[in-house]
This record gives sequence, C-alpha cells and structure tokens, in this order.
Amino acid sequence: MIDRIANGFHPFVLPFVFGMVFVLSYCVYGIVKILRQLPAEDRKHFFVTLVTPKYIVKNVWDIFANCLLHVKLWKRNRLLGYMHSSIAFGWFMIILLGHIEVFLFMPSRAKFFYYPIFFNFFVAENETTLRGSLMFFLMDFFLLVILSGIVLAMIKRIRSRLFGMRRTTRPSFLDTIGLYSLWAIFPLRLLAESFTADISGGSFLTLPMNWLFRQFLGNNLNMLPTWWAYSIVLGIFMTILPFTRYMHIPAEMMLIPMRNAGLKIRNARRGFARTEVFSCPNCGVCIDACPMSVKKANVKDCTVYLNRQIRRNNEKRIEEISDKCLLCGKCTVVCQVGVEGSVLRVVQRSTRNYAINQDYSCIDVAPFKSQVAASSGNVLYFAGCMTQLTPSIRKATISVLEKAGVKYKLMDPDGGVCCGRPMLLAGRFAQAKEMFDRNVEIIKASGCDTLLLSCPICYKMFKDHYDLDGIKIVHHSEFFSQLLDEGKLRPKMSSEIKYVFHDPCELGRGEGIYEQPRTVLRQLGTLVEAKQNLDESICCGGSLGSLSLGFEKREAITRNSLDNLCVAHPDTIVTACPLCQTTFGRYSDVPVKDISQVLDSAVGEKSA
Amino acid sequence: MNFGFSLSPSSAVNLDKIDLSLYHKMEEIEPDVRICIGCGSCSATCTGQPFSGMSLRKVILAIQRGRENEAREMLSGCMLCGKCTMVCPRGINTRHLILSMCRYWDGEDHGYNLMNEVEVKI
Amino acid sequence: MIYQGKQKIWSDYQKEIPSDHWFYARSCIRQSFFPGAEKYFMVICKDLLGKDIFENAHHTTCGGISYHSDTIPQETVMTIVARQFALMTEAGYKNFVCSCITSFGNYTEILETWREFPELEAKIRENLWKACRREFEKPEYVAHASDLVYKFRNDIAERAKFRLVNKETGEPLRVVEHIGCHYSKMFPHKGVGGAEYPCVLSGMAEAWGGQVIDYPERRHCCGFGFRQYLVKANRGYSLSNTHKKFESMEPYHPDLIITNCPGCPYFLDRWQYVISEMTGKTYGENGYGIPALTYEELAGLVLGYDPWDLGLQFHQVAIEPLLDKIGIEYDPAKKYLGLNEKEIMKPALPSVMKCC
Amino acid sequence: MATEQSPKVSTPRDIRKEERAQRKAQRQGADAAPERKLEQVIIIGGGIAGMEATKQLLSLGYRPVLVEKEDHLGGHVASWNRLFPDMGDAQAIISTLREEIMDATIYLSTEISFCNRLRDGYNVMLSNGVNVLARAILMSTGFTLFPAAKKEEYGYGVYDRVITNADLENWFNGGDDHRIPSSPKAVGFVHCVGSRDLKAGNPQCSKVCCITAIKQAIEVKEKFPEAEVYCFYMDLRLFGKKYEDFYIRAQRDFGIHFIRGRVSEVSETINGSVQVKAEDTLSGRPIKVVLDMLVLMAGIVNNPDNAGIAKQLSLETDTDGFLRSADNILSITESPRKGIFLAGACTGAKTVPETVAEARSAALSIHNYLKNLQ
Repeated sequence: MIDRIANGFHPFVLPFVFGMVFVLSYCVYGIVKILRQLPAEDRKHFFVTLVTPKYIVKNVWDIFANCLLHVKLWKRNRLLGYMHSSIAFGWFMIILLGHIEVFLFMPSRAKFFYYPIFFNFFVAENETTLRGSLMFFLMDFFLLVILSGIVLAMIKRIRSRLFGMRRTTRPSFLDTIGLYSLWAIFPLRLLAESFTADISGGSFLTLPMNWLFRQFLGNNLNMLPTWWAYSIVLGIFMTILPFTRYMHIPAEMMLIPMRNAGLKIRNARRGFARTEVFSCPNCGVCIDACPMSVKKANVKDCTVYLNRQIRRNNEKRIEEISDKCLLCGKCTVVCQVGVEGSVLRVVQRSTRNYAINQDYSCIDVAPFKSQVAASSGNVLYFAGCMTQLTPSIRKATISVLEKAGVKYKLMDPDGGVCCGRPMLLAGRFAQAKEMFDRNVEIIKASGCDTLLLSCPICYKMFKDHYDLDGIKIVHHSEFFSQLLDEGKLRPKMSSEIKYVFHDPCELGRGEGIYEQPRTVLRQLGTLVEAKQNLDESICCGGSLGSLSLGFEKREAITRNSLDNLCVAHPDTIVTACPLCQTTFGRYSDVPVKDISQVLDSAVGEKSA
Repeated sequence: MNFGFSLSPSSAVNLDKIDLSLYHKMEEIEPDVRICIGCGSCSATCTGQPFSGMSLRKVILAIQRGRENEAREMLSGCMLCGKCTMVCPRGINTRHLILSMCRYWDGEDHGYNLMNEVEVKI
Repeated sequence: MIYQGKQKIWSDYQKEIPSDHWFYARSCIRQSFFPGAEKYFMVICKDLLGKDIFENAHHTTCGGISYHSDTIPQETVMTIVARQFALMTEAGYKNFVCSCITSFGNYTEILETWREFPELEAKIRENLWKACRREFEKPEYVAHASDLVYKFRNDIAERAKFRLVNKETGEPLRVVEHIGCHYSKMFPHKGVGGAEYPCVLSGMAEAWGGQVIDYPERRHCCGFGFRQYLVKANRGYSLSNTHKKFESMEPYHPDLIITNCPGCPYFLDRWQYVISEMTGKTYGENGYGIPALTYEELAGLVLGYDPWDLGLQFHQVAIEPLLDKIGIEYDPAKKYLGLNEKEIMKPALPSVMKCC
Repeated sequence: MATEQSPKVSTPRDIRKEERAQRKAQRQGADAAPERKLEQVIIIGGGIAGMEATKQLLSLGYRPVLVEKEDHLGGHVASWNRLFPDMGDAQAIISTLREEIMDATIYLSTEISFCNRLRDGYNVMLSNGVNVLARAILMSTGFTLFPAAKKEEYGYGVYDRVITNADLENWFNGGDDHRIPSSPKAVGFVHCVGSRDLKAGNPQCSKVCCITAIKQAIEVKEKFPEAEVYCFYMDLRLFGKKYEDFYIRAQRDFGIHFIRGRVSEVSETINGSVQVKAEDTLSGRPIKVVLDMLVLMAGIVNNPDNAGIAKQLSLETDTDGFLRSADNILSITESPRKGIFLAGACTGAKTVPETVAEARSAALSIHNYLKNLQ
C-alpha cells in the first residue's frame, strides 16, 4: 500500500470536511441544548444510565438494531426494511471498513478524519495482496448493497404502492435536495472509485467498470472531477442535514438512550418531545395508519406533519393538527422510531391558557359516598357517562353479575362525576385531576375491593391515573373472562353465530386487553377477525380524543372501520365500549352489541 | 339626592347595541354554533348539569344575546364528557365549542404556556 | 310614516259621542294634582259651548285606583260604580262622562263584564240595594272627558286666541301625546282612534295647530303602574319606565306633552325632576323640562284663559318657556298668588332642572 | 298567450257541432275519443289548481271550461318569483301549465253570475253572458292573503318600512317598491301574521309562511349580504321535503337569526326605520331591535269571494272558514254536493306541489264520477 499524495491532502476533500465539521458541531449544539432543556432530575438520571453497563449494552444494541438494521421495519414490511437497512447498514459498513483500512494500511494517516472516506484516492495498492483484495471486495460489496437500496428508494418515490404504502409524505424543498444528494453520493462514489481502480485497486465492481471506462475514455482525466463531485455532494448532504428529515439519523441515536433511561415528555416542545420530533424520519407510515386519512382526507394532520410543523414552530397548524386527532394511538404503534403522536398532541393542548378554568368545588360527593357505603357487595360498578346513553350495557352487565352471583354495588345509578379522561385528553390536567379526586373519594368510601368498569375510557383513567390502595380495577370484558374461567357462568355456545370483535382504542392499544374479550366470545360462538385488528384495529371515529373533528367528518372514518370489521361477514359486531357501540350503531348494517349484551343473552338464568 | 329608589337598568336585550364579538369568534371556530335550535338535549343529558346548572343551550343563547356574564358560572361546571356532542340532533361539535368558549370568553387570547413542565400521562 | 294609513285606522275607530246632556264624574286625584283642569272643562263645556253637563256633589271615587292597586275586590268596585250610575239615573241622565281614564276603563270594563255575565250585574244591583237602597240604569253612552273635548276640538279651535305654533318661527309646536293605558288598550273600540294609533289627543293637538310626534315608545306606560309607584320598593321600576319614554322622545325635541290620565301628566311631570336629580339630565330646552299638560289645561291655554287660573303653577316643570313660545302673556308675579291674590307658598327650586 | 288573448268562446251549439264531427270521424274509423268524453267541465279559478286540473281533464278527453276573474292565469303564483326549496322559477311553472292548456276554453276577467242546479248537472251563467251546462264543477278558487294592516300594531300601511311577503315577492319579481331601502343593515321577518291568531280571526296555521320566510330571508341576505336578518317565530313549522335542509342553510350559510318570540309592537324611529319589540322566549327576556325593513308573513285565509258561489251551490264552509270537503281524509277533493269538486287552497292552506297534486286528483275524481253516471 503506497501513499499516493505526499502530504495526505487534496483540496477536493474540503467540501466534505466543511459539511462534516458543520453537522458535527450542529449535533453537539443540539445535544447540549436538549440536555439543558431536560428537567434536572431527568438529566441526572440520564447521565447515570449512560455509564451503567446494563443500559450501555441495551443502548448500543437498540441503536444497532433500530438505526442500522431497522429490525422493526423488517417485521412490518420486508421491502422497506431492506431498502432502509441496506442504505443505513451498508453506509455504516463502508465507513467502518474505511476506518479499518486506514488503521490496517495507513495508521500514520489515521489523524485525518476524511482519509477513510476518500481512502482509494490517497493510496495505491497492488490488488494482488490478499488483505487488499478482501477489503476491496467488502467495500464493493457494501457499495452494491447500498446502490440496490437507492434503486429501491427511487422506485418507491415514483410508485409507493409497490411498497404497500398508499400514501407517503410530500417532502419539503430542503428534504428534496437532501434526498437527491443522498441518492447521488453512492453512484458518485462508485464512479470515483472506478476511475481510480487501476491505480488504487478495486474489486468485482470497480475493476470491471474501470476497464469499461478505459475502453472508450482512454485516459483517467475524469478521476479528479468525480472525486470532487463525490466530496461536494457529501458536503451538501452534511450541511443541509440539520434542516431536513435526515436529522432523524442523529436524533434517533439520542432518542434511544433517552427512552431507555425512562424519560418521558415533560414539555410540549423541549427536551424529550424535541428529540422525538427530530427523530421522525418522515417515512409517512403513520399516514396510512391514521383512521382520519380515509378517503384522502386529513392527510396533512397525521403525526409526521405534526412533527414537521413543530420543527417549523407553525403555531396555527400545530393547534389544528393537535386538536383534530382522535388519539387512537395507532400511529405510535406503527412508528419505527416510536414517536408518541397522541402524547405529543395532548401536551400541545395542555399549553393553552383559558379564560375560564373549570372548578368542581360545587360538587358535593357526600350523597354518593353514603349511597355506596349503604349497600353491600365487594364489586363496585361504575357505568360512566357514556353508558348513561347506552343503558342496555348497564342492564346487561348487571344481569351477568347477578347470574354469576357476584355481590356488587352501583356507583352511579343516577349519574355521577365524569372520570376526567375527556378533560385530560383536552390537555386540561388540573381540571381532570379535580374530577379524579372526587371519584376516588367515592370509590374509597364504598369499601369494595374491585372497581368494575364497562367503559374503556373510564377504565384507562382509573387504571393508569388513580392511586386506589390496592383496589383492583377491571374492565367488564376482563371480568367476564375471569367469571367464565372460574366456571361461574355457563353460556350457551352457538357456533353458527359469527362474531367479530372490535378492539376499542383505549382498551386495546391503551391497556393491551386483546385476549380476554376474545376468550369470552370464543365460548359464545365463532370468532372471526377483522382485516386489521388487535393493536392495528381502526378507531370507530367516535373518539373523544378529537376536539375539532365535526360530526359529519367522522362518518367516513366510521364506515371505513366498519368495512374493516366486516371482511369476514360477521353476524354481529361486538365491542366493549359504549362510545364505539353508539358510533358504529349509526351506520352499521350488522347489529353492533356490547360484549355484556351478547354474554348476557347467551347465559341462561343463574348458571352458577 | 337620595330618593330611596333609583333607576333600574332595562332587562331588555337591545340587539343593536350588544357586543357580539365572542359570538362571532365562536362562529369563526365552530360555524355550527349558528344551527343550534335550542332543543335542550345537551342540557338534559349533561353530566355536570346537576352540580352546576350547566346548560349549553343557555350558554349559546347568552352569547348570542350579549349576556355572557350569565353563563360563565355554567361553563365552569362543564366536565367535557362529550355526552352533549353525542346527543346533539344538529351534529354540533359541542365539546369543541365549550372549550373554545372557555378559552376566549373574555375576548382575549390568553396564548400558550410553552415553558410549562407537566406530568403528561395519557 | 304614512299619514293616510293612520287616517284609515282612525276611520275604523270612531265612536259615537252624543253632543249634549252629560252626567259628569270627577277624578278622585286630579283635583289635587291639577285643580284647574276639571274646573275649566266645566267652564268650556257649560259657559263656552253651552252644553248641559251635570254633576252631583254626592258622587265619589270610582274605586278604580284601589282596584288597580289590588286593595279592593272587583265586586266592591262594581258596587261603587253602580252607585255612580244610580246618581246619574236619579238625575235623569243617560250619558255618562268621566274625567279620569282609569275611571273610564273601569266603567267600560264593568259594563262589558256585566254584558258577559248578567248574573253578576244582578248581584251588584242587589248589593247596591242592600247598601243604600238605590237603583240604576246603565248609561247609554260612556265617554271620557277627552272624547268630548275631541268632539268639540274644532269649535274650540274656532274660538281659540292662540294656536300651537311657535310665535318666532311660525313652525307648529311638536306635541307628544299620551292617552294613558286605561283609555283604549283594554277596549280599543271604546277609544277614538283605537289603541295603536289613538287620535283623541293627537286630533286636538292637530286641530289647534300643533304637530304630533310619533316616537318609538309612544305606546309605553307613563310609569305610574299603580302599585309599582305606590309600593316604594317598586318605585324605581315606575321611574325607569318614565325614563325610557323620555329617552325615546328626546331626539324629537318635543315642545310639550299632552295627556289624558291623572297619573300620566303627574308622573311625566314630576319624574322629570327626579330623573334630573338622579342623572343630571333634563329633556327640554336650555335646562328646562318638557311641560306635561292635561288636555283641559291645553284647551284653556289656546282659548286664552290665564295660565295661573288654569293652575299651571302646580306643575313641576316650568310652563313659562311654552307660554313664551306660543306668545301667551302672563304675569310672573302672580304665579304663586291664589284666590283673591292671596299668597300661596313658593316651592323650593330643584338643583338641576330649571323651573322659571 | 294566444289562449289568453283570444279565448275560445264555446256555446252548446259549438259543442254539438263538434260532437257531430267526432261521430263522423268515428264512423270513418279515425282514432277519436269516445263520444262521452266531449263533455264539458267547469273549472272556477285559474290558479295553478285550476290550470293543472284543466290540463288533466283535457288529456282525459273532456272539454274543460276555465273561468278566471283576473285578466291573467296563474293566481297568486303568477306574482311570485322563486319557489322553495329548490328556488325553481314560478313563472316557468305558470308558462308550462299555460302552454299545456292551450286547447281548453278559457274565460278571463269573467266571474260567475249565477248557477242553478239541474237534474244531473249545473247551469252556470257567466258575467260575459256565456251560459255553460256541465255535470261537474271544479272549485279551484284559492285563498286570499291575510290583510296585514289588520294587525295594527305592526303598522303595515302606516310605517314606511313595513311590507308583506307578497310585496317582497313582487319586488324580487322586478317590481318597484320605494319601501325597500337600498342597503338595509337589519331586516326582520315576522312569522304568523294573521295565522294561528284568534285575535286576528284565524286560528289556523298557514303552513307555507315559515318556509317562505326562510326562503325570503335567504334571498334578502343574498341581495344584501351586509344585512343582519332576523326571523321572529312562534313555532317553526317546516314539514316538507328538504325544508329542514333549507332551514339549516339559512342558519349556517346565511347566518340568519331565528328568535322564538312573537313581535309585540312596532314603532317608527326618528330616521324612519322601525323599532321592533318581542320576547325572546328561549332566554326569557324582552328583546328590542331597530330594523331598516320589516316583512310581515301574511297568512293564508279563505277567499271571501267563495261565499257567493258557495251559497248558490249550497256548499258549506268548514270550521276553519275554508270550503268543506266531503271527507278530510279520503275525499278531500269532493264536496258534499254531487258533481261539485274542490282542489287547491280553497279547502285550506297548501303548498304548490300539494295544490298541483290535488288538482290532478280532483280531475281523476271528476273522471270517475262522470264515468259512473253513464
């Protein structure tokens, strides 16, 4: 291996050097800024995890698996997974191998950080050496891998449907420049390495190309301009990277250790939230996942656009996007980097100041307390506001409880205090807390050991937000499944009836309850599945999460969700949420029932 | 001079003189506020009503008649549970309307509090 | 305003008013408020027009004031009215004329009630017999004194010494008319011109040269409202209604107000002072109020009777600017001289409203 | 138009001549209507009901004789502009109908002088001297608008800026009306003027005024986008096809204010506008507003001209003052008298499509009646 350039420098490296210095400085600045925005205790905890071996291993593995190999994406879509990991991992390998080459062959030049990138320009190698041919083979191999990824990326840009994506993001102007410069980097590297392959050595890709070019060019005058071009394109990409979606590359490497450290969003725009926003790769997977985007509506209100608008500080759009979302949480499930679309929106909502702040001091809980204390039973059933509008759910639930011989009490026979979740979702935490506290007082006064809920909205609220001193909180679908397990109910099996279960957002994605309602339904009839189900179930459209989405605009969402549920031609749609039931009931041709209703009608009198 | 009695203000609503800026703001945010027919479903189903006398019907009417002060108390008892939205026969997005009223009630934009540190758990 | 439209309505509401032979019933309160008014009504009818108009010294209040103040029941007031009719019958008259419009409303209401419920009339006849051994016949015609003056308005105009015209400019005076709620709001067909566009007072004002103002709150109550005024806790409400009328008529710059009822001129006059004390605002020109006259006083003025003989010094609002406008001569020194030039007391002056 | 200007004068002699001609045609095997259908039917009233019935009777093969007291056909609809809820052109409806009845005998500016009952028909003497014999008479005499001046407190005919729905419609139709200001800032509509009002002598609902008020309010708003438009109503009675959509449009798209409360009184302000007082019953407060134009929705009341004919034909009036049908459910188009039929607003307030449908139904009833007499 011979050093071709005596001082190890050539002016063409300057664009790259500039870009690299710029992007690195920007990242350092960004990291410091974000760390300073973290609350002091979070920051301290984060630093501790960075030096804790257990976390180090986890962080390194997660970064490797997610940022380079795109493991999650592979699971979701192999073609997309290959495309992304070929570019990311291939590029990483080229950089890594470049450094190895320098350390192996030119350790004296290791101090020039551009050396590994432009190694083939600076050295001449006799390709017959084993070491050289192996390294050159690997370099050509990974370059080929990257180029295959680039080709796929180009196809995807033109025909996203081939990759299973119905819609994709519209890149901004800078994103487009970043994209084209990224695409240009690797063909230019191939060309540059090919032109120098007869001098500096090459392998299966670069040597034949060198031969080919020599056949009709006859000289190597193109060598230097190509290396210039390669360096310039690299320089451009690095320089604009902070202002494009490619910022997600460094941001995600920051996000992973932060998340592993257990940090949470504590401010709408700063710290962790900011890292999440910058980690969004703008892939647009959330667009197809979003229930609102049916019929090409509301596309610009998906999480990817929220991230973009937060980066631009466009308050008007941030507000619109934050308010419209149904908070179904599906975008979070499908997101490759784990941007929490719902949390980000709720925290935006929480930043607003109001002229009227609700005050519930007028609520006297004493009558409720004495009412729940008076009756006997150890299960306290809270039907919730929405169930007031679907009294059949309350009736069926009570009926099942009686048939199973459960001793229960009613918490809100004539209406009660809202659980506070709708208020919480509007970002008004203090007001929601006031309502929590009222309910907690009543629950504690009841002396029950189990709080039973038929509304997943209330369920999630009580489960996640209340400190109830060991009182067990169960959703009725969970409770029914348990009653069946214990043999307290013996429902009649009617296998000719086909049921499909709609996973309510708050119950499924919200609390991970997928299996229990299905266990119940399997004992009542034949269970069929929707096209998209479990954590990818589609919101019914009735969600209280959305503030601004009007009634008429929700119809298409509901109908789309119904179509998804009805692919296997069920006889009855079963859900476990009064709001989903009411919403579907408006447009469904198939009967929509709550799980309590189907169970109640399948259980005869007192089977226990 | 103290006569032991005084002029009492008229209880009449003078449509020529009332300040409708809040109503116009609501029209801009939720144009459907105009199609309320005062059926009272929202009030009848309201979770907060038994505690605070909240009646969205009355609140809307009050801002249409420039008598906001009569409705402030009611709004502060809203629990935002969304039942009114579920029952409104005219499909008005009542929750958003209520939230927007609470926000702009006094005619001012109270802005954002972006530096706030909160426990966000949803 | 389409004047022909009003005329059409007036033509629909013309009532028959016999021209002679009347039994006169005075108001219980007007004599103390506006002592010249009833006196000059008699003078005009008897002396000027030569009509047969009779009054009996034994007649009393009609009871309407207590009835509308919710202090006596309807049967009592009916019996009082029956006694008035008995006095008329005994005197041989069939036409009943009263000075007060609450009385007029009261008589009309009672006669209509008897028409609908004859058994009630029989009961009242029995009550009257038991009480004072009198019997009565119902009058053939019931009129308010203003109906008569309206009927003779052109005769008065012919004999008038002055017209309701601004002496300086030659422009007609701007007149606000107020008929009082009990005149025709209950029974529009019993009032000249009906209830919405009554012409009993506006007819006089126009016949005597004035121009009637139709302002938005023209139909509104003067503010008396009986127990609204009589109960002190409600008095602010009474005042507020009067205030509303003045606020509404203010842009028209009225020169005078002509009224029917005993309460109306009283409250339209006295409340101007109270409003001026409370708000510092006066509604007439140059810090004066707007003179509120009864129709008899106004008839007396145009006929050239002495303002002080007409009792105009009993008004709170100074009458002098109006007299000057019309060109009626008066002796300021005699304002507070009573009969036989005897000194009557001078009132203290208000702090805001100019009163001479 | 030709029909109107030169109405065909039919005499019994003409008819006999035509009958002979037809019989001849029949004998020659030509495709002609059967002889019995040459029969005359008298239709009294040339509004849309009379016109539609004439059209139907013509196509059923009769010789309808249409008698109209005005000098033009079309009745009230002829002076209207656009019809709810699709804003169809009223004139187009009239001209279509007119063209379809070109072949009928039409007497304009003609009234009924008297009619006698014969053994199985009627002898009707017209004011133009023509005598018509017919076994069936159709009354399509329509309605009159409540005279708004009767509600004195609203000041129609007294205040400069108070007009009626008919005046406004006439103005939309290109008429001149000095009472309508060039750029009003506020316009009001008073529903139920002379409807559902015992004191106005008409306790019935006029059925079409609510929707007409909404239609006109939208049209006013279209002409004067800057104006605030208020509708004062007692009840909104919007029963027909697409009327609710129309109402929602008025509220949402045009921002028309609906105030539940009847106007109590109207007075003129110093600059000639009108001050309107009402009770806002939903908020329980008095309400006051100054308007540059006030439109009174005069209701539909029975046509007083009906009384004379009704008496001669021994027809009765129902409790609502309109002509009484034999039955208000099954035979609304038949009178209790044999051979006399009723169509349109002479039996009560109706919309245009209802009137047209009823006229068709009446024609069919006449056809069946005459067929059964054979």
